[in-house]
Amino acid sequence: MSLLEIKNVDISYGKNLTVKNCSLNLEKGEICSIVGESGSGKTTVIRAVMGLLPGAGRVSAGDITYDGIDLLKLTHKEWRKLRGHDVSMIFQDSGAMMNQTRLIGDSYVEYIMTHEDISRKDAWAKGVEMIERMRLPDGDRVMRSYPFQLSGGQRQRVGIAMGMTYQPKLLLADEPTSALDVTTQAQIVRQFMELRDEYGTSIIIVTHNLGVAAYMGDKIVVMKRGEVVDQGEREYILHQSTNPYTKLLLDAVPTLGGKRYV
Amino acid sequence: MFDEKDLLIDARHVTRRFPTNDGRLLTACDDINLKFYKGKTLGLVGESGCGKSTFMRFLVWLDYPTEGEIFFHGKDITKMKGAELHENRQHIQMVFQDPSTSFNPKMKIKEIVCEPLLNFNRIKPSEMDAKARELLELVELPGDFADRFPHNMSGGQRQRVAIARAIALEPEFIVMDEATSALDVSVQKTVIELITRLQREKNIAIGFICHDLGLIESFAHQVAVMYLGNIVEVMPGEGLSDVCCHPYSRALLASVFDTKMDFTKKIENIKGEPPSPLDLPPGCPFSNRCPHCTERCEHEKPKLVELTPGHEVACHLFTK
Amino acid sequence: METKKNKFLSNKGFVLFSILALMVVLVAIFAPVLSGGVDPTAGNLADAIMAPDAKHIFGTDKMGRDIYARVLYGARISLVSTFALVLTVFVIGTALGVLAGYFGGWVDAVIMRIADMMIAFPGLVLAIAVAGMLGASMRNAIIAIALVTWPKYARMARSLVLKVRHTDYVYAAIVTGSSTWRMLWKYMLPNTITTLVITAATDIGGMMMELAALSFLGFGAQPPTPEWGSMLSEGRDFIQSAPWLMLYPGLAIFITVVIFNMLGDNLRDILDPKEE
Amino acid sequence: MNKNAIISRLLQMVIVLIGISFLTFLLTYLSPGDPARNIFTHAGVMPSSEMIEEMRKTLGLDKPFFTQYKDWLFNCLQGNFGDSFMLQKPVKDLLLERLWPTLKLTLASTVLMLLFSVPLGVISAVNHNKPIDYFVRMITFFGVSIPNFWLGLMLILIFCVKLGLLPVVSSAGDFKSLILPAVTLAVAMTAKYTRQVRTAVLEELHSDYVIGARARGVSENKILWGNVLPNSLLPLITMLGLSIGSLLGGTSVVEIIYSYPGLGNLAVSAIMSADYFLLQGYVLWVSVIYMLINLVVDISYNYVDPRMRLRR
Amino acid sequence: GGGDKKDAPKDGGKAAAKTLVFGCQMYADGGIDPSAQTNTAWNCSRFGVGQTLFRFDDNVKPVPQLAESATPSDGNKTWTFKLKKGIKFSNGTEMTATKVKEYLDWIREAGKKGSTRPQQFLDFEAVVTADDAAGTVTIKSKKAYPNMAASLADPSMVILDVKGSKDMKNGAIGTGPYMVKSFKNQVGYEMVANPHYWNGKVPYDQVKIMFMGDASAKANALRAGQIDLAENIMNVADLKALQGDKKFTVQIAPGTRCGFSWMNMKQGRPLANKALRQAVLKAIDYKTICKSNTIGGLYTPGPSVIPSSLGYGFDKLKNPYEYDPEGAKKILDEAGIKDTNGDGIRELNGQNIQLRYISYANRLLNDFSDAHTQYLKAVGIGVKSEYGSSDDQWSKLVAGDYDFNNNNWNSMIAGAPTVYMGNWYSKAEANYCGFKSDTYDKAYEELLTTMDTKRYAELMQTLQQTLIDEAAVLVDGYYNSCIIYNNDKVGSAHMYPLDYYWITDEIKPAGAK
Ligand SMILES: Nc1ncnc2c1ncn2[C@@H]1O[C@H](COP(=O)(O)OP(=O)(O)OP(=O)(O)O)[C@@H](O)[C@H]1O
Ligand SMILES: Nc1ncnc2c1ncn2[C@@H]1O[C@H](COP(=O)(O)OP(=O)(O)OP(=O)(O)O)[C@@H](O)[C@H]1O
Ligand SMILES: [Mg+2]
Ligand SMILES: [Mg+2]
Repeated sequence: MSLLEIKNVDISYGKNLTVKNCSLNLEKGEICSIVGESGSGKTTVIRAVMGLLPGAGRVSAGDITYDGIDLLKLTHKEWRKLRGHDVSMIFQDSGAMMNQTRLIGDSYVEYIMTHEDISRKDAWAKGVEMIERMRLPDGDRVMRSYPFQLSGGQRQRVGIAMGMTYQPKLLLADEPTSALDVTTQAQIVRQFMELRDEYGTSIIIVTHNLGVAAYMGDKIVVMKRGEVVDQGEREYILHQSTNPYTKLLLDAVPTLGGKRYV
Repeated sequence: MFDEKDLLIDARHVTRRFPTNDGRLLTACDDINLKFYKGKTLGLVGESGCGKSTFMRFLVWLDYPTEGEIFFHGKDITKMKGAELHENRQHIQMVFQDPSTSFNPKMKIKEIVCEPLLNFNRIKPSEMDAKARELLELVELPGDFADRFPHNMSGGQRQRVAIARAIALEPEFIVMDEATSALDVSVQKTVIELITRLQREKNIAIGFICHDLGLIESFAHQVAVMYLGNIVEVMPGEGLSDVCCHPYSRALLASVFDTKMDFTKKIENIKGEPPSPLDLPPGCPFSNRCPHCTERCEHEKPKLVELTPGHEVACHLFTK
Repeated sequence: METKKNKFLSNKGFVLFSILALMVVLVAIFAPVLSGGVDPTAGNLADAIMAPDAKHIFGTDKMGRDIYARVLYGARISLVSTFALVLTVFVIGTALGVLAGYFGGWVDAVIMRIADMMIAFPGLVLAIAVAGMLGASMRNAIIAIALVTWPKYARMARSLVLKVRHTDYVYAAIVTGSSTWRMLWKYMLPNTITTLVITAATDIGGMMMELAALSFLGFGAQPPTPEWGSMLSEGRDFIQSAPWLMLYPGLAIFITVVIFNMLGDNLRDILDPKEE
Repeated sequence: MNKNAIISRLLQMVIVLIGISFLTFLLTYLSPGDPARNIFTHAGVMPSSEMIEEMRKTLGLDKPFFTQYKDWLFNCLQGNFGDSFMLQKPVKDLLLERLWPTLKLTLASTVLMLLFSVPLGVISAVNHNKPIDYFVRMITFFGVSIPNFWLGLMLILIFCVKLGLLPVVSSAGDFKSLILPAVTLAVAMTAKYTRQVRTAVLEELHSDYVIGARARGVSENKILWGNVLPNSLLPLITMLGLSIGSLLGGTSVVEIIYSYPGLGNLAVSAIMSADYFLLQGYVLWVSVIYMLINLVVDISYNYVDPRMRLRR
Repeated sequence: GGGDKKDAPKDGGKAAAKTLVFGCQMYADGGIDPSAQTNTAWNCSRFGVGQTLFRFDDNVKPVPQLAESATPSDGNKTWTFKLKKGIKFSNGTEMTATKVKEYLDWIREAGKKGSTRPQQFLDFEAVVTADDAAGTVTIKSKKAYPNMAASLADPSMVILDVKGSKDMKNGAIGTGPYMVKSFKNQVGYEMVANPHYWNGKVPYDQVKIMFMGDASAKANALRAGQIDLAENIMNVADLKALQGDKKFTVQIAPGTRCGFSWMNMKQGRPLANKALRQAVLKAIDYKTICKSNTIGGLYTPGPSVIPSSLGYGFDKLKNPYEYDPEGAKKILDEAGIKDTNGDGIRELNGQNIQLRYISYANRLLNDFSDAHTQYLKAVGIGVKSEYGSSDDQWSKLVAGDYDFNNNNWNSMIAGAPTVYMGNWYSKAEANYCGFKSDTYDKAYEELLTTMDTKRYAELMQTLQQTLIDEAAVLVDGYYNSCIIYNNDKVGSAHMYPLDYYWITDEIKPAGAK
């Protein structure tokens, strides 16, 4: 049985059917990259997995099962246990997903203390440890900072640290590197890879960057206008797929030493 | 490498400092020298906040340098004012990064693309419809788009409109500030193709700001790498990955992911963060992150030196 | 355009309060008809302070004038003066705010310092000082309140302008050689209008009350002008013995203000989707 | 806010104050009344023209405008705001005497307002578009639409005259006499702030960090009380400063209705009797206090909100 | 409610301190220094602190108070006052002739700084000598005083212990029934009975004086029981309601004040036209106005500028201008003042009549003006009202910038109408309306010099009738002062025509004899 199974899922915002008949399987320890044009529903799909569709969004058909649990039938309480513990999510800008007026440490401690019955001091120490594990020097200083005091790369690493606190089985990442400089992006990508290698975490990563998707993903899913148009192993997608959209995309990726226009 | 006869814009010792609220100075551009040639593209790459936009904005009179001169046809454009400035605006246009924010949402496409022409009385308002169609067709858009509003169009289409607006006055030079980074790769490709085609047809010089070395390599004639307000390397666009040698340029190169790379290769990356532009290091701006940093680098700022024609680098590793 | 119309019509609250507001306007317009031709300023002291009856359904005031007619005519004064006031501050505030925001530098500094000054001025005191200088009248009350209210609009317009002042599309327009006048007219102004219209609409009620308050203090409309605030002030002495003198004009202000406040609020909901 | 910013704010304040003082002086100067004559008429005396002339001389009113202004401003800077014609006392003493009652009234109504508006606003926002939300919004509409001069009179009629619970005249300035004026002022403010709190809480509820917290499994209660509410109250601080300021200059109507011995009451009678020095002093004082309050509020806001405190 | 419960022990009995709570308007800043302002001098007398040698009775005649008698000699230039015996100030100091001289000398000196202008009542040059043994004070002046007892009855001439009063402003020491215990700015006074009072036992142990803003506040406070006694509720509706209420007694005294509108008769002004003035007077039903729900009870109607109650021959006056709108129209028609353009307004010299009516909010003046306007409109005379502050009204009066200018004046300055009648004397500065009549001027000049009371009365008669005949003044009516009390608390109180006396020893608690 796969860790995560998305079967024929339809997602709508109010009356608009945004994602149609989406299916996706993820094994333990596997990384899946989702690529596709802007607005094609990538974020929507992983938000649906998290049970956090914004506004009037809801899953209108299909099943999502995680580790044998039907996610669509969970109560609020069960969700709270799962979220942040078994399943974590990392956003495009992790800094923005934290209360700007509280210290990172406070948000972190609040988070740890919802999942674990430990003292504030221990929770703090745990936070420091996790942050330092993400190769941010001086975790205590980071904990004592406000989100906006850190650079984008640092914030993203704090986000990853938080996401990895309970070594989730499943990590959902929505464009975790799009807001970063190329050099920082490389650092973050590297860190993701290490997570999988160390903890065996399964990851779904949404990205615009086909290079990143290809580098990270064991599996690549291509979406277009709310539909999964192509998916498969990396090698298949890169070299064997006959899907015209996939081909169009791959063809458009500029490569070093590749085609020149002038 | 380029014919000096074709020299269009010559920026000399351009420096820009912004006073901050607490009375300190932020150096966004630090003694920059760059040359732009007719019909050629100069790609400017570098990390976010390194001063790329700040520099390009001087060329379109959206800002003025604190020091230095910028010659356009031999005249210093940083001193232009009033009518002279207005006249010269026709020759230098700009395409902005985000196609969704670079139009007045309340204006129709035809008003947008014809605005420059109307501003310089090149057409009468009655000729707007025809002219708009013509311009739209030039950027491979259906002429009917003239009556749409920008929000009814896709990102790629909007960026074409932006290009149409920029070339409407037939300028000699266009600044493109990350003109394609908000677009999907497939759309990006078509836009780049369009730009290069128009450049060839109209012999336009382009200053193109970009993050992506892979992309810039594919169409720039020369590439300048900027770091913390300094130009650290200038090199020809073609075969860039072979000649580039500044440690920062190499780091940029190593950060490029593409679909043809070796996926088993571990990513090499540089450590740390760039220093704050509020207090620049006395030596090489890259010294705190450079794997080859020596004591000299920490104290002495390297100057751009020419390695081969068209290839300059500012690094002590390459000065004897 | 089509969708916009629908947006207005599909908002039930807006439709309801538009109709009510229209009714208030109609009352003002047709006051002479609705009052049955009774002159609101004419009266006979012999009939002074009569409780409501068949002849004077709202009773009479201390000069023996018909309160019903006075309340109806009061709508005229209130509406006309409030609209004049709102329009004045809207135009002045927007114009100055746009200039300050667009030009920045010393233009901004001068305009905003003056605005600061007027804001720090106790509003009522200025109003009364103006009344003292120019004499107490509705027109001068309008001038006075306008003097202390325009900064609010100016600040708002300025901040809206600043929001777009540094956007790409404004820079793009400058780069394409647009004249300053065009920048202001085509880019800055349209960008402020919606928000300011909403503000003006929601301010109508409040300004109506401020004008009434000034009249209440005797610095606005002068008797025998039928103005609600001054009617209240006249009726104040009779609060115990002849409550109808205060009741009807009070209700008139209250109802009208509620209607315009509600209308403004609904308009905000429609024009400014952010809010809800 | 750092030292430089505060200093520049203070400098701006000085400029604005000079402007205000000039404007005030100009306005009163241009007023048609003649203070010299008023001194006599106020005391029920019909002065002869020689008496008026003499009085003008002693008051310095015969000097040119700018000299008068300069003298006055110079005196003000030394803490001498002149004497009130009407009350024949130094303006400074009069204002000092009235300042505290007005501040007390302002603070009392502000506290009342906060006591009601915060819970109401939160309830309304949390139950967005449910009946209770509509109900609260309805109430707030009535609140902002009742003219306070009418409300005040009605309250007097009910609580003082009919029920005899509270004093009709609040001149004693004790606790009992503070109740009705404070309530009258608080009603409209409460209504206004309830709406503000509601909007702010709604806005915060839609911000990204709420989604972030949910994604981390944090409970809704913690999100609301620990994060959303404190954040949504932040912008209220600035508003509060502005309101307190405008209350200081705007309590006149209520003070008059209740015969409350505050600044507003004093100001109106100063105007009625063309007591120019008193009026000028009042305007200057209120402006200074208003600006100081706003400065303090801004500084504290900058302090409370780390985004303001720590960003460049 | 009522009274001050905290101060009054509930056990009743003899030990209960009797307290009176009095609500009044705060004039000036509530001070009682007679040298400061007219109003503070009045306060001193009104609050029962200071008393004068003579005081005015119900007929506005000076009657002995602290003095027994006043004797003129030397052609009314020297006056000898004999003081009553055994009078003490509230601090126990005896009121000797020297003390009286001390005060009279002090007030003329100290009064120079204030606005009281004590020289109106006692010449600066007058020499005061005291004879303690005889208990007499003699005043020698270069000027003749028709009745110096009346002059010295002005509140500024209250006899205070100058040396004993440490704080003249709020703690002057006088001979009145009550003395100041404490003063609170804007709030009022706490007074206690004067233990050394000369005229019998002081009825109350304590008097609380509360300052209150407007008329309805006083009425409401009375009803709410916050106060026991109030002065002058200038609001007919409240007054009538209180009159109708068995719980309260309303005492109205015909006063010395006259409300009247100046008519501007200066050259070029419409009202220079006598026919127009006559029509104006005929068009206005002044009796109905004074009877109406709005004004009734607060003003007594009458055509003369001297209140009917003052005994200056009101009954003998003839008024040719009783209310007669048809008559008014006839006069206008005959004078050629007709409405030719059919807009309902008559024209004078080819121009629509648009008279400017200046008024201000004091003692119902605005209501009178409104009423006049209504009546004038009915006969085709256009009026435009301009209501502003008293200051505004006054400056327009002096500048002659008006057609009607409404005000309310005390006709009995120093107990006689001499000063007041000067308003129509053509050579007086105070003639603000441009009235000129030789008969009037002649009579007035004689009025100024005569010392004969009978002749004075005859002259007054002439002056009044002249004004009526010339249609020179539009009289509103005579303002009545009043005092209102709660019958449960107060047994008796008295209002005098001249409202110098509010708190007196005549105010007694309910049930007391
Ligand atoms: N809260 C919402 N309410 C209504 N529609 C929404 C909402 N969020 C997203 N949508 C719509 O759903 C579609 C899919 O959006 P989604 O954010 O999943 O796209 P995406 O693939 O993540 O795009 P991007 O690459 O730009 O992030 C879009 O058309 C978007 O307009
Ligand atoms: N008007 C300004 N006032 C103060 N600082 C400024 C201003 N404009 C730019 N800066 C600062 O100057 C530096 C360079 O900015 P610039 O926008 O040129 O960077 P960039 O290289 O274009 O970055 P990006 O790739 O993110 O667009 C930044 O640190 C920025 O914060
Ligand atoms: Mg997305
Ligand atoms: Mg940039």
